[in-house]
Amino acid sequence: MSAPAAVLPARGWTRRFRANPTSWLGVALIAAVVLAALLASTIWPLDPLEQNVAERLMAPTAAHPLGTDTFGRDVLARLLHAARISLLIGAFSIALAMTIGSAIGIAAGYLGGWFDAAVTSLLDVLLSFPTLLLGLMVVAMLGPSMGNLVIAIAITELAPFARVARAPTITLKGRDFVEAGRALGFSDLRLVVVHIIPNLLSEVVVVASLWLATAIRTEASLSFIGLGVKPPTATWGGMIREGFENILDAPWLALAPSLAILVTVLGLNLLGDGLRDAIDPRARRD
Amino acid sequence: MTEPLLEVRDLTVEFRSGGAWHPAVRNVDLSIAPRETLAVVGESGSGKSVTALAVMGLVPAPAGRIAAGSSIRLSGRELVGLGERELDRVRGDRVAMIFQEPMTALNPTMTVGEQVAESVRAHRGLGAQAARREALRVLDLVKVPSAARRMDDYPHQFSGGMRQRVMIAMALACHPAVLLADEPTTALDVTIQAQVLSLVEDLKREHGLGVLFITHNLGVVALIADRVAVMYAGEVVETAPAAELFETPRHPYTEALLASMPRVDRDVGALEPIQGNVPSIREIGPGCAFAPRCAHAQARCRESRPRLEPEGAARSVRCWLRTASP
Amino acid sequence: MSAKPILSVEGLGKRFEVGGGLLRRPAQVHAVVDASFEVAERACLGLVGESGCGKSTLARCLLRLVEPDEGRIVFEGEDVRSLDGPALRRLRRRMQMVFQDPYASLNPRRTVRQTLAEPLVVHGLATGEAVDARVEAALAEVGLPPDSAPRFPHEFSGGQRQRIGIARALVLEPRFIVADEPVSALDVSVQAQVLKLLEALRERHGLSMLFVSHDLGVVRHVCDRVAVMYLGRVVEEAPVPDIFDRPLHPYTRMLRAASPVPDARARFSLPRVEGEIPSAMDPPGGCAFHPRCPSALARCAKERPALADLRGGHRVACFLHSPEAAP
Amino acid sequence: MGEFLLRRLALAVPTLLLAMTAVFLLARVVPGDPALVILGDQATQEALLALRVKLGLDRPLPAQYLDFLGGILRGDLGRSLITGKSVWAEVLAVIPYTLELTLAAIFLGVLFGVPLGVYAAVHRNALPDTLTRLFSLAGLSFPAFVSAVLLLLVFAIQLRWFPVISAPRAGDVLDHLRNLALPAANLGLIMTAYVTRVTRSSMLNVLGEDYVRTARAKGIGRRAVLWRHALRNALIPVATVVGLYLGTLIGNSVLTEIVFNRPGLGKLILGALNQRDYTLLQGLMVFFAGLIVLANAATDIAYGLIDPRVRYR
Repeated sequence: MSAPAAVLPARGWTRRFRANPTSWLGVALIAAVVLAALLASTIWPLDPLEQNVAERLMAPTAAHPLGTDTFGRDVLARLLHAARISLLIGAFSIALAMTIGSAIGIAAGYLGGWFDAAVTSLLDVLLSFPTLLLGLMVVAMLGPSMGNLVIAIAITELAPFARVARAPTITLKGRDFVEAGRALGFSDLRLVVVHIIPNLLSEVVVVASLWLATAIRTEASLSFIGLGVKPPTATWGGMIREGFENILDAPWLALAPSLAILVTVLGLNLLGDGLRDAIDPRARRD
Repeated sequence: MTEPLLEVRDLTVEFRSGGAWHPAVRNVDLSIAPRETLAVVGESGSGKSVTALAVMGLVPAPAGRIAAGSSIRLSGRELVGLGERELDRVRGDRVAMIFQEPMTALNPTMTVGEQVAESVRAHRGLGAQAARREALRVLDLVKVPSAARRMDDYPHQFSGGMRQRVMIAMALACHPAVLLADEPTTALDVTIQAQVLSLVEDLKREHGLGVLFITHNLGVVALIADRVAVMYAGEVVETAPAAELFETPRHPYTEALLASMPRVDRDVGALEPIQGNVPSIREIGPGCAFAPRCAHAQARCRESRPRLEPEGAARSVRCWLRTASP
Repeated sequence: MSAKPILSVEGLGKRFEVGGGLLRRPAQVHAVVDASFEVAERACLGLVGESGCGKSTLARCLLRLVEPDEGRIVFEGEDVRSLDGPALRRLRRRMQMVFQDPYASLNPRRTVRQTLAEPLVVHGLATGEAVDARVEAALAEVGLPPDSAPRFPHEFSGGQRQRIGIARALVLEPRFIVADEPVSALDVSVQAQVLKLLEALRERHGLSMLFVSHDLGVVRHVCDRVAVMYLGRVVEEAPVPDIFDRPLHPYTRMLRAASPVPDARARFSLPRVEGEIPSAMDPPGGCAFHPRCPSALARCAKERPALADLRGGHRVACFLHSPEAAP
Repeated sequence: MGEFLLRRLALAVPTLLLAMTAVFLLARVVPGDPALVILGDQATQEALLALRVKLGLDRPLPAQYLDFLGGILRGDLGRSLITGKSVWAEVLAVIPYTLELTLAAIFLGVLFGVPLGVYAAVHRNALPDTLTRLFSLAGLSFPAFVSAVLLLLVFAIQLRWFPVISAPRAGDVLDHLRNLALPAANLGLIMTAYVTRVTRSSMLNVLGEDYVRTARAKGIGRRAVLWRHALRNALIPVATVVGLYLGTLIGNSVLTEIVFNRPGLGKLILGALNQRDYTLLQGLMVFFAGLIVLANAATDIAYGLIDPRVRYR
């Protein structure tokens, strides 16, 4: 009397997601950040690059609600525009890492044998390697630019995606419905594309939302170290770095971008967590 | 008749699903005498496992609960309503349980000896050495070969049949009055099943146990049961001494079940399947739960629920067709 | 043997390597050793044995879902092991499989229509409306309502899912069905429905079948002949009445005696079963059954009896019954 | 057990080779000329050529690869371009600081994280669980340098409880601890958040296992079941995941060291980056790769100690 074996995409996950208040908090935070990034110039029409030496390091006022930095630039405007950069770099690098990483993971899981063994041990190394150092190394080699930053962050996140895609591929490959497909004369390509990928997509997407948070963190860290997008373009990490240099005189400079990162990353984590709790069959055990 | 060891009266267990409570077990009455094996037979969703968990006080809260008015008496003592601490003193001591999957039911990171000794230590307050000696004695009792050497092994080093023996050893370590066995042989091969069944039978006879044996296999029932309770959709639909049940099944469900079973001992000709599917606990109507699949169902069967009525001295049946006719 | 066989298997063998790693030699498991049998046209051969005896592996070898290591498989005059690419695909049109677990054998993200239509499209057997027509016909044949087509597997009960699995195997109009424990995951009351369905379909389409099961009762009901496997080898093969009422091999007898019967007179007629099933990684020498055999002879520990033909198509690998049958 | 240990260590060898190869490839095959990166756009052709010869970049790739591996086999990680000291010397000079910091973080993380995770799992979906989850998620959402900056702002600059620059005087234990406190708290907080999370989900899985029910059926009290049966099994995945987290931990300690201006591997790396000390950077990568592979092996061995199934496989 076997209980219905939990099939990967659990039914009714949208209902469970909606029933979880913390997922809603995540949605709200992310929506706020995305809107702020999209409507940056509308919300606060000051130029983030305009310098005004006379007004440098000013504490928050009505004209500059978050104060000004060492060059007298408006911090709020910079904060809003930096959101675009962070989200763009995060999104692009995740898209890249997800596509390539999942492809590697699916191939390794499906083909098995020595190929899988080689890929797995490579992934283990890559996975345990300090993300930040890896990114650092890549950017140091390639030179800092937005494209290179995207590549560097994507490289640091290939392994998690490959790993996440590989495990269910192996499970699914052993499932009777894939075996039935082979017995029905379906090609490997068809089995992978029609029968395996749709069943693991939800898991990959969940991981994507969690790793998007990490990507944004990595980007900020690299900018903080000075390997991010080149100044004067505003980034959160870069702003914290500048604020940090003046931390004794103008502590608010570091505070605002710190909170921005926190809100974004927390929002993404809440969202991803909510998604995973809703989808992951293990989390559903009551 | 001797005083029953275990007496279950009007047991109803409910589970929460989609915001409402649904009964998985409804008004179940059972009793077990010393040296008696009561087989509870039913298909998936019949509520047989939940009944056993309720006796153990292990209905998972807060998703499930035992409804008010239910009574479970063990050697005359009421178990429903006891606190966790009091239940802990009864569980594993006066009443013990073995489960279907001997693989997952044993802790993988504790040696077999430790796991058996653990119950003795908990209930008898023995020291480590004494508990270990006791564990060895019980492992020998359930015929684990070279138990003295093997008691320091881990469960994954045992075969399925041996693991089930270990489970039985754990259950019997404190000489319980009642043993609940929840499909203990379903995961085993038939030859190993035969060994485990004989072991349970021997232990029952030697120690005067009362055994509640849950299974879905009528063949197993025939081998081990003194009396049988047939469950369907959370209810007991028929109880009878084993010999009489197979000879003259009274409930249409029992009858249909026997007619739909292919047999190893003779050619049965055409099988007569029961139409439809086992209902889920959420879709049971006001009438007899079996009515939608019953070949003899009448209007009344769909409208109101029959009671479990005694038939003769030792039998009872829950069916309008039986109770209505003289 | 009766008529001309649709399938004949000779000396089939399959080894798996398990464990192993960098500093460890993998252990070899002989999942199937030297299996030979035939299935006659329109007949049903049962394959029984306990877990780990290799019956499922053997079944999968026939369709080359598992690649056999040695032996010959001839299906409708064609050497199955030499087929590749399109020829293998054509084979799988004529030989189909029904799986054990009705929950795992259907893709949860595909509707019943998609599941049934896919094989037709892949094999180019139908296009456009013809596909729908054949899907509907297949549903009707397995006793499911036409409105099942747009629904997903999780909306069905176990028995209904198994019907969908059977329909999927049937849309290609195969000649041979390999059924791997098709009813053992089902409730008793539903099991008979599916068995009856298989029976009817065999009749209607003149199918031949290999029926793998651990349940002797089911096998007795469904099959014409039965092969009993123990630790990778066929130890006895005979027509159903012989196997069940006059079993010769001590293992078959033990299996038969241990299989419970719903009859109260059977109470405590339990056989004294000796020992456990040995690990397939390290099978006993000689006759693999000798450590558990109540009537083992001295030679059973040293020599392995070959599968010898007795009268009436009864084959058995045991020195008690064919003393001359040394390897 | 001895055999298991040997086997696991032997398994580390090919992984190590793979990791080294990855470092090598990253350093050589990545587009861009290291010499150009080091010297900048204004460098003369001669200077570039000279540097390439000095770095061995003029030789064919396979030869470079063999040289590289040969060096590692001899335990030679190369020399710094700037200071001329061996990479080992540079590493050994600062590693006590980093080691101290990392160990403190792991200690704090396990000390607080495991009980918190167990607590949350037992009170699943109740308020304390939700709060614990929010806390751990927030802890994980802070990039290490953000929390470091915030800690610095509050405790060093506003409250002045701890020094702003964390450079301890030699020999003074109290001063040493005062200097360690903030950086360790920063990493420990993140680690706690992480361990809490992993412990909670692992514990939830284990609490649903059949053997937990068996233990309850034996009449073992709830508390004993929790600690004796559930926790030990729940810690198995926790150990693995904490081992895997080492990489992130090192990254975080780099950022923390920078913010607190504390000596350690982090500042060494940053210095190498800023000065374009290409050979030091490569040597450090090799060092880290080796460290990580060994740490992974150690994790697996620890795993084997807790889980008998792994040992006997």
